[in-house]
Amino acid sequence: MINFNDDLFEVASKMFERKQAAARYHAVEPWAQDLWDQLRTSGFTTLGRDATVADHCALAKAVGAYAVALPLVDTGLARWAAEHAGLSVADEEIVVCAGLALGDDLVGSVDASGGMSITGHARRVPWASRADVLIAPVRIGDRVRWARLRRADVDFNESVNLASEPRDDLTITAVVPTEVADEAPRVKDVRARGALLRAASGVGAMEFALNASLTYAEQRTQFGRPLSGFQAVQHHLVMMAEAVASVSSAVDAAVFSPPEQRLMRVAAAKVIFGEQSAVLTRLAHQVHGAIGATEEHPLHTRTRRLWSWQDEFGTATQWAVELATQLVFATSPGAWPVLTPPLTVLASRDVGETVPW
Amino acid sequence: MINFNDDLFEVASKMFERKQAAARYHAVEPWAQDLWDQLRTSGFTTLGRDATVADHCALAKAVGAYAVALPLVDTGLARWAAEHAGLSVADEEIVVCAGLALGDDLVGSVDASGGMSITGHARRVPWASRADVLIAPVRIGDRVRWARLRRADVDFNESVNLASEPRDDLTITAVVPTEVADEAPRVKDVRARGALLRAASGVGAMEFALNASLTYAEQRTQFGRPLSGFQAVQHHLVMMAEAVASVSSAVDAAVFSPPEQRLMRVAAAKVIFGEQSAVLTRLAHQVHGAIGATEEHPLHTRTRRLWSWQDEFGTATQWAVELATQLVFATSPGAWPVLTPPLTVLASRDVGETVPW
Amino acid sequence: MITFPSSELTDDELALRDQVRAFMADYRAQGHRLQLGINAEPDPEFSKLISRRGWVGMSIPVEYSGHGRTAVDRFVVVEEMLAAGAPISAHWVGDRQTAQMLLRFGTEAQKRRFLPRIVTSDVFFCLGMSEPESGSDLASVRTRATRTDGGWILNGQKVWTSGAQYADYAVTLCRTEPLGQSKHVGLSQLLVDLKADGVTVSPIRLLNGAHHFNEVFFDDVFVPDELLLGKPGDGWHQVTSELAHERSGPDRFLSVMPIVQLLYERQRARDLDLEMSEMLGRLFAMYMTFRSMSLSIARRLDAGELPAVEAALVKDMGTEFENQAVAVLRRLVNAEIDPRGGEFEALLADAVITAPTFTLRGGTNEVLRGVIAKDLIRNRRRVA
Amino acid sequence: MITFPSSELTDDELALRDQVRAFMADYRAQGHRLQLGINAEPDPEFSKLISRRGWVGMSIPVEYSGHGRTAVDRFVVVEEMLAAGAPISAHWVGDRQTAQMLLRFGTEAQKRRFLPRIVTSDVFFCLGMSEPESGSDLASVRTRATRTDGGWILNGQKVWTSGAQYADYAVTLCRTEPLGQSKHVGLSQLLVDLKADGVTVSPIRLLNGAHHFNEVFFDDVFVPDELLLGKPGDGWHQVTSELAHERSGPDRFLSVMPIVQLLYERQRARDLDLEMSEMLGRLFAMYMTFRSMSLSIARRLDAGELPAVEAALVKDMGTEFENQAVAVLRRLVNAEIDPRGGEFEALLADAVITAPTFTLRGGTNEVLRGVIAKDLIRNRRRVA
Repeated sequence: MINFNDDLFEVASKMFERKQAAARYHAVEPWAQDLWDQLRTSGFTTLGRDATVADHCALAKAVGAYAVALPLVDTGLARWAAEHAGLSVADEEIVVCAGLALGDDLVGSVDASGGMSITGHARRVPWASRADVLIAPVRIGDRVRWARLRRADVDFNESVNLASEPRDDLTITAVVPTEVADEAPRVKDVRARGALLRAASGVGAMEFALNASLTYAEQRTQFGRPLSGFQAVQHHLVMMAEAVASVSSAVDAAVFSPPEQRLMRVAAAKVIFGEQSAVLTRLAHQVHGAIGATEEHPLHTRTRRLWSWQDEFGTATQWAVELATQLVFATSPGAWPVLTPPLTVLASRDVGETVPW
Repeated sequence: MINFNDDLFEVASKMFERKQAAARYHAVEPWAQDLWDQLRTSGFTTLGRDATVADHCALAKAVGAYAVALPLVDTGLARWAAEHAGLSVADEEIVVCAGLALGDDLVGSVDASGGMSITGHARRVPWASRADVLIAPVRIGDRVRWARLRRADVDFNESVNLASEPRDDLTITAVVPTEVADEAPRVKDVRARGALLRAASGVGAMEFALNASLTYAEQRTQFGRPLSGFQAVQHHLVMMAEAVASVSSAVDAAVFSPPEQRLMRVAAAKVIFGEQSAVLTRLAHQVHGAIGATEEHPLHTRTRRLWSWQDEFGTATQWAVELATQLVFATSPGAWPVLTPPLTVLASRDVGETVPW
Repeated sequence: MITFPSSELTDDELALRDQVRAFMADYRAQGHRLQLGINAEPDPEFSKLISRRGWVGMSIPVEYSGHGRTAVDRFVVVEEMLAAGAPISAHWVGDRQTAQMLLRFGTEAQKRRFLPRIVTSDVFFCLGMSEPESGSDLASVRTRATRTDGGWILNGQKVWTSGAQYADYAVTLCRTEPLGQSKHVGLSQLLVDLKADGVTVSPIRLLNGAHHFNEVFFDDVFVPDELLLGKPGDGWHQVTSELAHERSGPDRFLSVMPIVQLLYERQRARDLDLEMSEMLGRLFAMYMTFRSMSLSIARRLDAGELPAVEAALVKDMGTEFENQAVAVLRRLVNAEIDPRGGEFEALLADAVITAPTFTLRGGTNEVLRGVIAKDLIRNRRRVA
Repeated sequence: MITFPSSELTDDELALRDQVRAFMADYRAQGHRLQLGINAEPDPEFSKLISRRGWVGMSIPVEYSGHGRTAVDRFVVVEEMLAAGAPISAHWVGDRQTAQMLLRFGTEAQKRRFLPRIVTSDVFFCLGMSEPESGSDLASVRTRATRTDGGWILNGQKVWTSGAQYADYAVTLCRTEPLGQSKHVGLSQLLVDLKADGVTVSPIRLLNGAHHFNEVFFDDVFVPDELLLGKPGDGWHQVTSELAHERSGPDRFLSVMPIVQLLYERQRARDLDLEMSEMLGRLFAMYMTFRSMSLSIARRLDAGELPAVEAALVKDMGTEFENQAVAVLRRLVNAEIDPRGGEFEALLADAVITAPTFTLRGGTNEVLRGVIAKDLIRNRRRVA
């Protein structure tokens, strides 16, 4: 629907499509080392601050469209953050962000000789067990800094999300970071960008589910006519198209947002994604009937991701609360002016991104 | 659907139907003195503790089915309460309960000579401006007692609900009650009974709306076939039938409840009524199209009542909270055992009715 | 594919918005009560007032005394007006639809005669589309015009004609040729002078007592040739090609924004509890998104496209959302609503009662979904 | 009219409930994990265990070694089992449907042969209804049996046959006469021994990896005459007349009750915040109401009625509710769900993934609504 960066989306999609065809998979899973190597050669694994948020979202969308079980999106997020923070990451390293979940707490302490060590825990870190390097926000006194850790130094409790993508709990005990930098970008900005990337991946997965449903409804006959001839099925398809259109539009609006509206638009996109993808997944399965709920059918490779991505980097509820917190304040000129702000309304409030988008 | 007391429902319905036919009304409104007189002759205006809750609900259902704009339900509730409290109400008097709304506060004080006077306010009292007598719970020290007041002694701010039924705000200033009695029945039980009666009226109004929609869908053609031939319309009708069936069943379960489950079943009935009547009203109007939203069409005489009755004697949200408060407690054996309690589970808790149902 | 490429307002558009916003703040400060979208009471004086500001007939070219501005400029004005609860219904039909229709299909004489007066709010239009038995099936109209010397003789009946009680002309869809194989052939639109002999307007009151709609009866009404819109037989094409203008606007999702505004004003100085935050946040997210989608359509109109399916999608989804928004507001209020209470309660009461009409006006949502589904399936077939 | 007269459990029924409840409390205390409704892993041992308690084949008459109890007694047992997350799927089909079908349509020999073994969980059944191209349109089956000496030769293929991997017999709907004008004519049901030559069972894994369903292939399978259910050609009547048994049960609204139970256990000692109270209260109200409606149907079954439309209504509404309940639970959890987390999280994860199947099993909800609508309209016509 909206590709943020059409060219990049197309190039990535072609690579994923070839892989799927070769592997006779409906989705690119499980771990495909050959594809990862190919992505590295093409520069997709090292997208960082040199790429725009539109580029990152285009790639994320392709990952969702093809259900690519590789940490392409999360390593992109971490590289972007690390490069802005000034932490070094080698081209061949897989790096992910830890410590972005609510409740995570990593504390750094400095010993007498000036050496730093980090202790704490981080929950549900995406792809941590597959990473070479982790970067994480660490509390040192009343400041937050970004630290770079070797994955090998960290204890894991491996788990997964509803789509079996790695989401690992970390226990960090007196680990010496390989590098430390100031908090730039802010943790909230990295989390917001993560939320947006999940929604962008969601658009890809939702489009797949809509197209698969349209195809199925056309091909499958029941009571002597194609499913797409039934008004109830047509209405299901329309509600799915509405879901795709609204999430796609909300993500697009966030990607191309003026700086002072970025955080509110990301919040809105994640809320809309959460609500509308829930509608879409339900209807996609309803249209497909029992066949769509089987392991062999590709539908679940997208719907299971959608069910998890809805909640990752903050649930729709959490982002709705965040959005209201941003937009309701005592000195506000009113509801409509904060929803459609002239520059002056939000500029004074701490709602903008401070680093390049 | 379920009439609680079929005979009483039928008799009342016939009277309402004749009146509607004579007046060429689609609903019995505005105030119809002749009908009131006839109802009095038949004993319907003096239904009190002699009648069961099933009788009261049957009458309430008929009132809803025919959109009867007379205080039959509310005077029945007040008579039942007054008779249990031992307050006297003459046969010809119209009596209603005041002071049942959340936040209402009426305070009685006793002067040196032992005379009592009452001061305070009561919001949205049904039909107060049409009543001769009010009965109300009054706070005297740390006790609550029922007082009987002359309507003429009370100041009014007349208002209405969404169906233009009188719902008046009262200001009471040093009014001497004509009679005072102990708090029996408890205020919470009277409010619960009021809630149940609204839901019972709701069943009548919902059945009307369903039947009107079925008839319209059969008679009205569009794109060359009856509306009832469209799958989308059929699904609307089914959801409406589901709404009617569930509310009807929930009210019935409350009416015929074992004593210790009454309050929880009333709560459930009011919750289900609130949720399902919202579904039904929306679909009834959708099926009827523009014609159903005109003043001339009878549909709104029921849907506007339903929109108000949902909230009267407590909203669905308030009753949901009340239900959870009844059923979630530290010593509880679990969710299922409180939803389907053996006698022992609830008997120890203050959830039962203390007066005859 | 159904697409909604996003865009931002330009600095000029933002400046226009600031002007309208300031104007409406002023207007409200004078004590005018907020109203609900196109359900507002018509107020010809208000229409004239904003005409003088240049905010009616904005996209009419300068050669017809218009302002030669864009569909987006109009979008900016309209969304500000609706969000601020302005009474825009008097000029609504002429501004939104009739002007576009005259521009695309009208004769030069018709453009010169009517467009300047639309711009000044000196002429108001209403639409004679639906008929007692036609409903959303517009093509089944029975009102017919037969040829006579120098014009047409019109007979028939229209319903749901909003504003006929004060409008000057009704754009009337009628059959000008006998019904043949296709009911879409042989239809035309006449601009019928509502003061002409043989026209009777009879009010239809809504369930809240409001008078928006009318029945209009035509009894041997003479309509001169110069009031036939475009060519005879073009009626169906004219009607359907304007749907993108009719359906995509902010009026399809902003009707209850004034109530949100009032709630917001009550809340902004308080601590928000979690439930209130969550519900407001969800509403905000929807408003932001519908606004993006609707703006996207306005941009495409300016690019010469007619994204009718996208417009239908916004209307279906937006009006369903308006109903949900009313439900959310009720849940937040969580008490009986007093229709004679303060401005907030009175507006909410009106919204509860009129919300069912949101999904019926301008084609029921069931019909819209049929349009969208057909497009989805057709496009799928093209790809496959 | 679609009616659900309410009723209460009698003292005897309450006593039965207490027994089952105590049994299940004990069972859980032994460390068995809760499971989700009829999606539970089949556990023949559990089936045998409760058979010994007299809780399988309850309504089978004593003359066939059953317990001669009522549909309500069975309802009481089943709802306790489901609410407690018991693994009831092994005996489920035989207990719910096949026993009823044998009683109503079976030959005396069939009753004597199968009913006692259903009661002891020594024979398990599955249903061969759907076919690859038939879906909810059961009557369009292509599996056919042709007459042979002393029986039938069966060829064809079934899908969505749950439990075929451990069941002994598949009750198989097939065509025994050539397709004529009505596709409902000429169908029969065969009790096919799944160990017979020519039968192949092949698993269909669900999206969560679970193995409930199978494809079953029949390749010249010989089915002796004594395993034809009732009379040839009665298949359609047999299938449709059992729908009230199939559709109304507590399995249609209690699937996620074990998760509510676990949430409740976490909450009961805490102060409930308002949002949690409201959402729990709404869930409770729905559970109470569905339970009343389902019990009402069981009473009517005991009275000899077959309230098929009421059953369809409960199934449609109940399974939609189950989906909403999952959404509410997710909203209350308000965090990522760890499928390898504790019992609560693991069950919730499973519910999220399998919820879409709730509205598909046993006839999609779209099909059920068609059935209900037809009845509503027919009854309306009768009254009018």
